[in-house]
Amino acid sequence: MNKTRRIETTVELVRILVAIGIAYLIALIILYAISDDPIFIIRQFVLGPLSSQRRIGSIINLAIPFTFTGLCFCFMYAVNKFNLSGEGIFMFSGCIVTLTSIYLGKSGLPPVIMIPTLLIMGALTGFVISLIPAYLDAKLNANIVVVSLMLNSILVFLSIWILKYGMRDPSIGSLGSLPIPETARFASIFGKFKIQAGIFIAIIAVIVVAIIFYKMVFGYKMRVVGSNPSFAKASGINMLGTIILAQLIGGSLAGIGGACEILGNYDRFKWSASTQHGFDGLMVAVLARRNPILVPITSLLLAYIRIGADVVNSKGDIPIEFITVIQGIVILLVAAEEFMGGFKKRLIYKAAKDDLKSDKEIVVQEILADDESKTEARKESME
Amino acid sequence: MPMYTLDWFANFGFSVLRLSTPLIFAALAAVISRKAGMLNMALEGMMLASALAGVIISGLTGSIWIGLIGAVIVGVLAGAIIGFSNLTGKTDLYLTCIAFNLAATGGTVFVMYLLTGEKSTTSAAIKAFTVPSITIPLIDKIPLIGKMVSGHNLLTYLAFLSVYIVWFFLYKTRLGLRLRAVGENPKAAGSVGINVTRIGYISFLISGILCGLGGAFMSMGWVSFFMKNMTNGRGYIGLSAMNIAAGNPVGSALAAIFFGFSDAFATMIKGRGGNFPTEFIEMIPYIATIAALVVMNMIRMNQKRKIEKGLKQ
Amino acid sequence: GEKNQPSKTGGSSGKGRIAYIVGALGDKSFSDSGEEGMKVLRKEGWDCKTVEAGDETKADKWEDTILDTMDEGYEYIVASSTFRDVLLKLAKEYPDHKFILFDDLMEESEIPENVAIIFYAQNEGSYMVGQLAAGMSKSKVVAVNVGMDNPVIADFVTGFVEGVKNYDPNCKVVKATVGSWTDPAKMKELCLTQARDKKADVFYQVAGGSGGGLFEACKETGTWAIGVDSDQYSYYKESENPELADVILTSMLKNVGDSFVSLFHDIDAGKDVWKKVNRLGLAENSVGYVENDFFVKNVPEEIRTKMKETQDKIISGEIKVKSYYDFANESEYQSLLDSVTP
Amino acid sequence: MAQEVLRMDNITKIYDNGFVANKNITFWLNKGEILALVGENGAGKTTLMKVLFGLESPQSGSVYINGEHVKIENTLDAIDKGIGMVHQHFMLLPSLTVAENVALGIEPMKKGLFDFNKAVKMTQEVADKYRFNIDPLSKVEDLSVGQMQKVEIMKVLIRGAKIIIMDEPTAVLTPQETDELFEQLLLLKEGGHSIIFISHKLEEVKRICSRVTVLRHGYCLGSYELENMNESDISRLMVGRDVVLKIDKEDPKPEEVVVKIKNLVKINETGKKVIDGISFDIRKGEVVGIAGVEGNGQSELSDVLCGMDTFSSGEVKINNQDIAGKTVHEIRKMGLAYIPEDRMRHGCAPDLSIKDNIISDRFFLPEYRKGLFIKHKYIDQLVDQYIKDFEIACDDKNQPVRMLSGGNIQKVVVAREFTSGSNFILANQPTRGIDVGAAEMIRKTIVKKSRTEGTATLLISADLNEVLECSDRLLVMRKGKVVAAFPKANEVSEDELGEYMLGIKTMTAKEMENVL
Ligand SMILES: Nc1ncnc2c1ncn2[C@@H]1O[C@H](COP(=O)(O)OP(=O)(O)OP(=O)(O)O)[C@@H](O)[C@H]1O
Ligand SMILES: Nc1ncnc2c1ncn2[C@@H]1O[C@H](COP(=O)(O)OP(=O)(O)OP(=O)(O)O)[C@@H](O)[C@H]1O
Ligand SMILES: [Mg+2]
Ligand SMILES: [Mg+2]
Repeated sequence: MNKTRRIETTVELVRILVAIGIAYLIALIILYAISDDPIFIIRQFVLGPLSSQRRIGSIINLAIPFTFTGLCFCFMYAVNKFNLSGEGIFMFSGCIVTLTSIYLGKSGLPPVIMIPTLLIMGALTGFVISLIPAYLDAKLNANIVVVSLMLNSILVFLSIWILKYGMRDPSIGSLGSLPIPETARFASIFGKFKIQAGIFIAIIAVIVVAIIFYKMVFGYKMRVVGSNPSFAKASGINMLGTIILAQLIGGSLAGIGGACEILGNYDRFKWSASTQHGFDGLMVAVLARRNPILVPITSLLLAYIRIGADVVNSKGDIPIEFITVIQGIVILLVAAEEFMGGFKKRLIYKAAKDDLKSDKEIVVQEILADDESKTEARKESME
Repeated sequence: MPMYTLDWFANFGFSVLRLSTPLIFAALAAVISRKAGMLNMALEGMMLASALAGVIISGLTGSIWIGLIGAVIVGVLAGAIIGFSNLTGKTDLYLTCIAFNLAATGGTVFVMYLLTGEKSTTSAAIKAFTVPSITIPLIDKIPLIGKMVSGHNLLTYLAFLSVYIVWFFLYKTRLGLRLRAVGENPKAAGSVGINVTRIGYISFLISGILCGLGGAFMSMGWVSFFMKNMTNGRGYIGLSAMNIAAGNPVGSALAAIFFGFSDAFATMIKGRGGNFPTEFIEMIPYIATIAALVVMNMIRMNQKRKIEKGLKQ
Repeated sequence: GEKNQPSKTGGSSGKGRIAYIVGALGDKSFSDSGEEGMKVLRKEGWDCKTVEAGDETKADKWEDTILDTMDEGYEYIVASSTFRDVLLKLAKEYPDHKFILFDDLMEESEIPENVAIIFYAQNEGSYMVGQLAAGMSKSKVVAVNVGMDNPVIADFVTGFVEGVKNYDPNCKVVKATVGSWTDPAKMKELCLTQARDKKADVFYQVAGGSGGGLFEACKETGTWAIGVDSDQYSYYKESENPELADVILTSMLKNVGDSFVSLFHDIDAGKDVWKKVNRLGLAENSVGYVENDFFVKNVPEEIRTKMKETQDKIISGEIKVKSYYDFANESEYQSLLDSVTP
Repeated sequence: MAQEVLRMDNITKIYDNGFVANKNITFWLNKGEILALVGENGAGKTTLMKVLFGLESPQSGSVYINGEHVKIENTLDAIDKGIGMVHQHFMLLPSLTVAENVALGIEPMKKGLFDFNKAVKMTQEVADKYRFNIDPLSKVEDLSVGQMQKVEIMKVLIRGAKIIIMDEPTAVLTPQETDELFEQLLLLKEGGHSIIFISHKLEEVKRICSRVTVLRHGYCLGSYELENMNESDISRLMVGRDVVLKIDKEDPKPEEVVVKIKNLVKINETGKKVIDGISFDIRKGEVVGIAGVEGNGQSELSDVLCGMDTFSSGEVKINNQDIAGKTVHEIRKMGLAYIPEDRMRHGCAPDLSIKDNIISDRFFLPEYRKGLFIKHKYIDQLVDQYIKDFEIACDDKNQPVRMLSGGNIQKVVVAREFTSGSNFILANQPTRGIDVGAAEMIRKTIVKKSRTEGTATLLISADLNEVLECSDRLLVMRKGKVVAAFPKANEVSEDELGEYMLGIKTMTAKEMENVL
């Protein structure tokens, strides 16, 4: 069966490359119809994101929030709960963290205390928020998709309300909070790459999550509960506890993600709409096959496509919206399991058949002969 | 208070029915998918695509009806794309739907830009056509009810008719039976010669028809132009309505109307002016939905507990 | 190998290179109005480029986007108050570049050397249409419906309410927020509700894309509408749907594009615009209202005269229109709204 | 010379994961015969039949019907060619009525709509013809398993199949029901239908089949006339060695009470009393068997005892501790081990590895973990040992359980529950659908554990052979009550048991007094 696995991995890699290639080809064909210089646009889309240190830095910075929400959805998926509150939590945590930082900023706390406090605050926000759908689902059987979708809308309005009445900066023309104090902001590191220091937190998060998933007792429980809840119950595993806790950890991660995004990339809180990071995270988690270790990689892939879109938008005559269509095609092709599935199967069949070449008649006789000896042996041992 | 006259109630009811219309279409589209065993999160994108298509096609052809048909056809096409990706390409359904929504949000703007050079609305660039409103003779004479029920957009009546049609389709026709069979146990349905993939496609296509009508109502009934992102989450609300009623078509429509009611209520409070934070008014429909869900389930569970304890027959 | 498409940029031989940074075009409001200004400048030989940087939820990428354009050699960066923080930060880091921050307000002492600020007195323009609304209303209830609440919008509302109150202290104002810039259906429902419950009969929209719903509601209920930012009457009159224009009495104008043109003319002429707030109001003709045939035909003489008088008084300084930025806190704004709620 | 209606020539089926389930199998069926297809779990029987029925496409090989080469690409083709299949696992839609289930795929139509009344009539006709006592209007979810099986058979009959595949149709039937079914099969055979009959119960094979085809490890070992073969000949061909079908066991020496059940009542969601005042004890070192037609409260009893479900009134004590309101975890700690009825639902997590499945009830114990972390090394050794001890056929301990055959999955469950150190084993249908070899091993282990370790065992089974062989005391359940109790199971006859199960006879409380 190792052979099969090897074929599968190889085909998988080839498949992703071909998928991206095809998506770009489609883009190119459409571009021929609408652009004066399609080749240039495609080149910008493909190579643009890698063309300067700053852009590479942008990709990484963009991948950081995706990683957090992606990890969040790995937990939701692990216990089979389609809890979408990660979307709302990301924004709301950004709001709460900003509010806290403004208050703490007055007290002049040093960054070493300030930043951990704020991260904990973000995690706590996610924890508390995700408790709502998790609890209502577990205890009252209230459909988790409905509750979390509704909750996301509520959180958007709640954030705006807090922004408007709790921390608005009256001295600026647009709607924005008071500035986040310097002591709370993440440094920008690696010189020209300008990567926000949140990257370390993201890396730690991935490692911790991987340990939880594959080394810890809780990860085991999640696996059993997610894979077959009835079996988990019959084995005496605390289902409710595991399901709720997994969602709370997921929610906390989304919360930390929101905190890192705000503290790493913003001067003040100014979101007045849902940021879509949650849904992006969902895509990242699905593309990563729900495996936390692959989440950073798929996050980078998505971020790369997004930055490519920005580059094209600023360089050429193609509106940014075109890229969302191409992005959809890339994602769907990469995720399509049947894409090149026939090819994969043929390889597997061929490998299996090669193993099967030996003549049937001989094999059957061997089996029967083997039986004889076994029966003999048994008789002897009985005597 | 003199404000709350019979007339006022009639008007309020009218408003509820209008607000519910796109939600009912979305909820029914979700019902069809759910009965075929799928959670269709792409309603939002499907409605948006149809809303734009209706405006463009009616503008190009100069006919409301061709535009309406165009909206439905684009809805069906959207369903076909999702079906192709999910059923033929074996892509995760959630991923397909979210990617489709993203692509539809951007894609509609892109198409609008290519055709009109506008990036936010067609209200100036494309001649507007609206599906007519209809006065129901006789019924419009009844006090209260008449004013509430008569004079709606044709599509509003179609929404209510669709509840019946969807129910009839699911429970009375052969295709409906097969669709439910596939949704409940695809293996079992496959074992008696039903083509499971084809039924899956059909469910997406019907979903597409309903979303097409819902989208058309947004851009050719409620208002008379397309605006980027004009569905504003109504697809997700339809999905929630379906979930609340666990896929029952009538229940889902009722849940959609309940949401429409909360929305009308919120609009009424907003329309009063003053300084009560709008944010909290905006939350009303969403909180009401969660509350309704919680109360309903509490009653349900209580009853179950009572029966099991032997307190009730 | 950088390359720019002619539709967005002009020849590079001209006077200077301007990058205009917007969230997204197509708002039929100040982003588009600014783009009109850029078109004029382009014709005059400036190298103008417009970049769509995305809304607030994508603010983490704004800085990179602007830096990209600066790398391409654009020396003037024009952006709205939304981009204030990034602009001020870059102004400090890149003293050789010039930054124009419009639709914003700041203490002059705090403005860096290489930054010019353009402020529009939208309250003054709104004050004028407030007068009109109060004059035209039969029911003595008028409505102002906004897309979302933010300080600039609140300044519109403040001016409008003040204008109504000044014209007729008994006239009431219902103010409501749609909650989205792109939900015309909800706006329409809101207006219909206001017409039904509050008998409002003149509607002022400051709601971007949602505004279209207001015009439709007015058409349906036979009430008047007032547009915003650009001349929406002629916009619709010349469009495919001219009948929609027939409810738009006038529009409150906020000539962002014109202000860019005149600012760059000033820069070209060597005038000092830097390190100060270039305040543009009724007097500078940067805000105001449209007086076209339709307006003249439908607005009684008496109201028009009164409006002219008010305009003169504002320009002369006799009337000082209250601004949202004058309020010490949110509750002062709230009590203003309360005082006119029916 | 018999006329050949079906021939499958050189069939090779490779699954997408590279597993070769059928290797060059050649197989034929004569007109009007009942052919047995036997083999161990995972031998490839079901796969071969799925190929025939169009559910799986083979990589090579061809199918001939009445000598004519045919292509079967999907189930519709198969049905068109007159092939019908009763599947090993139910292919039913629980929320629909019997009539709808039976008519699905061949729905009668009237004016373009589904004609429900006609479907009911059609169903009733078939039911009458074959004397199945089933109401076409009742919902499938309300039926007993035996009745469900009859619905499955009706589905095949109504389509007028000439070649009927029956994949373990008797696994869930009572002896009486099996007898009825066999009568019908013989009728069908007389009527010119040809039947492929898959079963692990060799006496059934012997009873109604005339020929047997044996599969092993995906190979066909050949076809044999049954006339001159006995059961152990068949089982030797299947497993490659002799299988002991009788269990020798010493008399039990019951000691103190381990499980005490008193006046247990359970009312379900619909308000029905599914357990109606049951009382009995299970003592250390004995096996108590419960026989009964399925759906008479056995499943509910087992659910209540293991804490999967609550009960309405009464008392259950395990090792003197009350289980009321306790979680499964707490009850397991009191000394319960549990082999569930439906192994795929409650017995394992199919997508997880053998290792993960084996530690599911004990991972929290100190010897399996170090703080919050799992002791992988220690567990690996242990699981390897279990795989050896319980003869689980697999690649290695990390193979997902779903890739094992049914019998081996059951061995994984048994390995876990028998090594949990509990003194009360609740075994619900422990050998359902399992080949003779594996069943032998499981039954022997149950008896052995009670004798050597003094385990108290409650054995619930629909397989009368099994309860009679393994139990010491034997109870019969009907309609939620204990209707008969025998102090010595091996002194009861199958027919007598059947009469109690079907309600023809009932014991009084007095008669049972000393046995409970
Ligand atoms: N879908 C599948 N994918 C991969 N392997 C499979 C699949 N289905 C079955 N198998 C493999 O094929 C082998 C044969 O399965 P099959 O169902 O034919 O066995 P069987 O003879 O019917 O056994 P049983 O008596 O348990 O029903 C199994 O051991 C299993 O490992
Ligand atoms: N997708 C799959 N991949 C690998 N093995 C599979 C797959 N599907 C089924 N199998 C295995 O193939 C075997 C045959 O499957 P099938 O559905 O015919 O019944 P079964 O589970 O074997 O029945 P029983 O447990 O009664 O013997 C099973 O052992 C099952 O575990
Ligand atoms: Mg089988
Ligand atoms: Mg099996």
